[in-house]
Amino acid sequence: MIEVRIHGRGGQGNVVAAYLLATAAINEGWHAQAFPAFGAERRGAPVVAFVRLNHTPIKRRSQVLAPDYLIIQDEALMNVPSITDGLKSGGNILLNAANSRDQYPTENNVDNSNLITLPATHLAQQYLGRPVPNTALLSAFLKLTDLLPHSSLIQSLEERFTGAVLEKNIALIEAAAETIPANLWKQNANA
Amino acid sequence: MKLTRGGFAYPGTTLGYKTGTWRIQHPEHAHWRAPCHAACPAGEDPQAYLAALDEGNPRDAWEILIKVNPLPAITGRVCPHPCEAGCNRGQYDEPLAIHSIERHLGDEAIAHQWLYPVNKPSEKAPHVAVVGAGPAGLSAAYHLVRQGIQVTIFDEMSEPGGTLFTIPDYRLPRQVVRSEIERLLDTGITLQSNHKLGRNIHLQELQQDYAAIFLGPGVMKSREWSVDGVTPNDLHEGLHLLKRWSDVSSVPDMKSAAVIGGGNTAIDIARILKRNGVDTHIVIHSSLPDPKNPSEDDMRAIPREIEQALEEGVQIHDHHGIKRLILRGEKLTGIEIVRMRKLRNAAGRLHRVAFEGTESILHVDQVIPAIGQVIEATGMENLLNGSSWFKVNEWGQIAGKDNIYAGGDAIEGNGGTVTEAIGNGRIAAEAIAANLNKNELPTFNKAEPISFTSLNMEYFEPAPRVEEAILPVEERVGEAEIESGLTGREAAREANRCFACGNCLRCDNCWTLCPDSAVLKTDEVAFDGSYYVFDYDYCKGCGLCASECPTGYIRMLDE
Amino acid sequence: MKTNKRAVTADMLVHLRKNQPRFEGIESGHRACLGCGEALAARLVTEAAGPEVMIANATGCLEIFTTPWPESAWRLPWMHSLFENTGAIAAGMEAALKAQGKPTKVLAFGGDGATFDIGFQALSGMLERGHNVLYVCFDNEAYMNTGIQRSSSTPHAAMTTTSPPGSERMGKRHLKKNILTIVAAHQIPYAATTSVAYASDLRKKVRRAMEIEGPTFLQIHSPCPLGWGHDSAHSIKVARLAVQTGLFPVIELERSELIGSMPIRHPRPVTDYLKLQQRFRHLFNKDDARAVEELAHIQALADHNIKHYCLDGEGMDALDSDGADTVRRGGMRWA
Amino acid sequence: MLKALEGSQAIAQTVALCRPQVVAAYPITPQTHIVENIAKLVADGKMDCELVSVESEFSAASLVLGAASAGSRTYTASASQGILLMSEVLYNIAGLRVPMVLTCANRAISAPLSIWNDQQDSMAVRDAGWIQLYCADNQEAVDTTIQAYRIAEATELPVMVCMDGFTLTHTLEPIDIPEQDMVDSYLPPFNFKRALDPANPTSVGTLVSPDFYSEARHSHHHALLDAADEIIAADNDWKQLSGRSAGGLLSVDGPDDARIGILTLGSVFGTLSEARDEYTELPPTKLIKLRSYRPFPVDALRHACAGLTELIVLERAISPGYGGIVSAEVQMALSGKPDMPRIHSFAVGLGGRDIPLDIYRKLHAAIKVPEPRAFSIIDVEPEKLPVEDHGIESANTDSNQQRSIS
Repeated sequence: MIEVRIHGRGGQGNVVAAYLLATAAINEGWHAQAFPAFGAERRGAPVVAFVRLNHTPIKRRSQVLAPDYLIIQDEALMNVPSITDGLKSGGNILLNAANSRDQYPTENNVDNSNLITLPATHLAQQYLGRPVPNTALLSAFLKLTDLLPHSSLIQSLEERFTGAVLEKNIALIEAAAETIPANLWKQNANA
Repeated sequence: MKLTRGGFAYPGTTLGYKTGTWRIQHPEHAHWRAPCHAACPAGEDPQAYLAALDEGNPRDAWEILIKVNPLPAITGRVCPHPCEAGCNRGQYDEPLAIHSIERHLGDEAIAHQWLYPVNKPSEKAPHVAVVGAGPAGLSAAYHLVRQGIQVTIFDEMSEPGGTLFTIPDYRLPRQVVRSEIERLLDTGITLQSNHKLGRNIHLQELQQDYAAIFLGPGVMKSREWSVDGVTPNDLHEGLHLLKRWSDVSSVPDMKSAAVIGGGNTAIDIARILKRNGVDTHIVIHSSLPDPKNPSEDDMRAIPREIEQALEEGVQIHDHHGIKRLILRGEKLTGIEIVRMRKLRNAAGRLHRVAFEGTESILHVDQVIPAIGQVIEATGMENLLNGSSWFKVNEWGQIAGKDNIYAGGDAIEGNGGTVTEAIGNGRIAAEAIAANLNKNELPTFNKAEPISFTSLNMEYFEPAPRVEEAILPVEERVGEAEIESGLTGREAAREANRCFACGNCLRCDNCWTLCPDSAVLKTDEVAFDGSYYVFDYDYCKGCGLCASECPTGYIRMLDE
Repeated sequence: MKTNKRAVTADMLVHLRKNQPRFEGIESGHRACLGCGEALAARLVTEAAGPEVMIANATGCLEIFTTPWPESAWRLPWMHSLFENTGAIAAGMEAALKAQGKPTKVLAFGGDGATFDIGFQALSGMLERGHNVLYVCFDNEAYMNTGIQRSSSTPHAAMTTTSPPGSERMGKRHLKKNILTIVAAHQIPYAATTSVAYASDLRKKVRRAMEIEGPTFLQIHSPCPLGWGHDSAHSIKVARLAVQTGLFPVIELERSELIGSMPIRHPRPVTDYLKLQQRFRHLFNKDDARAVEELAHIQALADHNIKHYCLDGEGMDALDSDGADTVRRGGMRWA
Repeated sequence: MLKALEGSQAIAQTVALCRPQVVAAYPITPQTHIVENIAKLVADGKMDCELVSVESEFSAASLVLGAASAGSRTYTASASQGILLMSEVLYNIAGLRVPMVLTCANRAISAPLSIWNDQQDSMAVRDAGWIQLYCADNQEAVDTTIQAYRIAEATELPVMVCMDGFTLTHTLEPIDIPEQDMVDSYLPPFNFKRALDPANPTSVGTLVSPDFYSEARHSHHHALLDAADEIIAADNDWKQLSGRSAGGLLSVDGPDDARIGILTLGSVFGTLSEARDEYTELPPTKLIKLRSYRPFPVDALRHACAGLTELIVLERAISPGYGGIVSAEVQMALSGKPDMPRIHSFAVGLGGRDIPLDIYRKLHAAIKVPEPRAFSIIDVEPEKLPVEDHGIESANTDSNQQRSIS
């Protein structure tokens, strides 16, 4: 079972990101589960959502305490001390950050071995006109892990969005995928 | 019993629970006499015929009326209508114009030739003699016929009507009198005109030939009059003048006259004289009536007649009496009058007091006494025993005479109105019939009429009384009738003003306002003149219906 | 006088009752007190509304006295749920009938407690959502079912068991809530007051409301002999005086605008109304300055109503406070 | 076909399949998504009903009561404070024997305010006279919702479908939404025999005197007991059609020879089930999933407990001053049974406290005592207790330490 924890702020589409990922998986015949760490938070507050992906039915309802992956939608959240709590040894972090994956660890004095950055907000502004980084990050996540085909994300987007929003998001995820190396985390996925 | 699922209930099932058991008092329909009914000397129940008229049935109204009074076109014109004085509506806005409606119904009957619903008596029926074809005699004859009794009227005059023909045309057209009397006689009454008691016929004969006798001779003899024993030699007394006017439509030559008296005869004479260019005065001890403040000292004439006389220029010197006749030789040149007042003495009785120093002279060349009449006793001396009137019991039976009854002006205590005479005639007829048929004598409803305070005025609206059109003074010449009567529409509108005191107005108030639906509306089952029945199974006795009955027709009684 | 008390047979009565020339929504045998204004008002409403209705009835006297299982006084589909949810029950009925395509009109019945107080929210919701419901408030100005406690409809200075007069109090300290204006502020098509003393006005307003598609509201002043302390025979008289003094304005509002009122022909002094009722008896102690002041206050309230709602009559009017209850022979006026 | 659906979304679609004519909606977390989704279906013309957005839960319940009484199939949903606010109406609906379905998105009760999941809300209206069915996952919630209409309308009792708030309502997972034809063939059109009708004007909601109130209660109680058969039948019939059972009155999962049982209501079942797979070193354990809490399936429970020596009753609510609510009933249900297991009563996951797999291990540890301890909240953290109230929480902590502080 693969467990993902998505961190973000209210309004960044954190739960939607989790739902999109799980939907993509289910559409590919996986068993999946996505749910928010339910809160009363308002727009801007830190929020968390969880995704479980498995090839057999998932029965547990507990929160993801030891994720395989973290997707962090806001660079500033890295300052929250507990943000990486429970990340499995060998687990990876996908971070929405303006700096490149090379620059970020240096400037922020963190280990870069398991961290990939994506300027998702920048890309979202460019393609959507709005700072909603979630789909770009999902696209990058799939590219990195090769868990699910890129088309599955498009399909799950199609189930949720229509018209210009859908088209712009598809363009965004295409662009996001291009900036990310393929299959970098694939071994973890198969672990 | 089985519970229903969820405890639902079927419709209207509270009917199984008799809330009437809660009751400590219950409502009843209580027919009370309306004050108009109680006040009518003829015994009419005006609210009853007003109700029929209000419902749009004038003929029904007339038939209700003529059950009591066969001559409504006459009484509607000449009655002083005590009914209106009693009318509770007078305490709200203005009394009903009952006399106008009575007249209207009478006129309608004449115009449409409605007949009394009366069958001619069988020839085997008992036969009663009636003496006098005036209002009392005619009424007695009519009511006897209604009871199936044969009647022969003996009258000294050539034409029936008696005193009715002493009333001037402008008040009571002769044609009206003739129409009603003709219709009355047509019920099968035998009339023997020109039969004067004591001359053509005798009491003993009548006693032999008839099962009973009713005497309605009237009072056709003027009272003696003088001032300290003095009378002018050319004195005309009132009744005589009226008869002359009735017969030949003329009055003796005179320039000015003082009529003495305050009754209808005095007013009639004064107005006739006025119509003939005579400067006319009335001198009377009593007071001019004040409709707002009626008193026992008021002139006895009908107020509206007094009012019309004043309009026509008759001068009325009320609270005055004659102190002295001023004669030049035996010819009158004037009268000295003095201001008087009826005052109560220490014993509480009224007596007249003349106020010294209030004397004045009235220059008139005639003085006409109209102070009342008395019975002409010829042929009835044995019954009168020297009295001026017959002494009768409440059924009109002359004391000590089983089969002899009397009514009208000739009986003691009579008010001297046509209406009262009609009432006397009816009561006597009913008593005669009861005796002849060996039935119980009729009883009298002496209950107090329903008072104004027993009514609920919230349910009525002020509405102006309908007044008959009155000829302008300048057109009041000759015999032209002064009051024109009501149109059908006016009469109906007026009838609608009736409170129906003490009777069911069928207004639905009780039916509408009963919180327990314990008043049921019905045409078929109700009685006592109501249109509703109480369902005592459910009536809780709250009294709302009685409180809100507009006419006082419902009262609460303890269980 | 002869009594007709037992002159009519039981069979005749049964037949008669079945053939009354009006629709009787509430049958006899209910357990209302003697002279109950609410029982009368409710019957008049059902009479005018006719049989094609469904009723939601709040907890209260009306509910209790009409439906002691296994009996019911109602001849209409009727439901009592709770005290405070009548607006919502009625709204649900209406939604269901709408969904089923049925033309049945929904009526909601509540007392003043159920309407002014505890059920106010559900009423407001029903009005705001535009349900096609005629809500009728039988206003007897206190919680009568529980034994006369003050409600927000209880008039100023009235005595109830929870607003008793005493050395520190002169009955209810607060004013009667102006529910009609509040209700009308929902911009509903029709909101009116009427009084059980004016049955034809009441029925006319019910018929008017029945014709309107949308929420309508009728507040019916309904005296409670027990709670107000007046003779059971005087329920109508007392109700009429409430109108004639100006203390209970009879008005009509459409979309919150005053569009009609019953003018008062001859305004009566409020004491005429108050003195008939035990709930105001503490105001008639002439030695008590507070009583004198409260009477003046109540008169001022009446005067204010007359001015505020333009109740001053201009002469005689067939529909004014004196004319509106006029009767005629044959009962046509009540039709 | 399995679709990725959020629980609330699945419930909304399922409700639409049941063709309610009147739906009352009022927002309360975590139920809100259900009525939002219904509103969207209505707005998009995919659901034909009178959707009434009321002004309170009290009115929501009242409105569906009015509508059902007037002959319409209805639906509403609520949670937590909303359930408590409508509690008076819930009793009323049941007492009037009006069939309807309500979803309770289970949530804790204030105070302190908590928007998160436990089952205190539905437990608080345990005695309202409703059928209560608890769902372990969203598929069960879907299937139970459909069955609930059939059960309600067959028994003339209202049914509360309880699904854990957030844990199920906000969780997206693969769910099969049945075809409309299948639901139509399973669920006949609403035909409420006692519906109000001008042509047959009955009076509903009467005053019942002491002479008959006991009978009303008795019949209501027995109607609920008798409803067990319909609950089983409805589930069996649905299984025939869909191939899925939603769990009957209760279901048992685990080896027949297990001596330890854990009884749960709702979604914690799945977590324990996976934990059991994970902690293989622990003794064989039966998991008893109590679906029908009302009616309480005494016989089925006694049967399910055959062979057990230890029964853990794990609940998501508490009766303060007593402890376990369900456990008390289980105790009574099993009393007199010759081989009655020891009963251990715990609450867990109150107010949204996460229930990790580890709880399974803790439970096994907690029952290794000479005598079953009194009820405790198993995941309470004593060090967090307020100073003033420290002495209260003694069952789950070292008593000596407690004393020394107090």
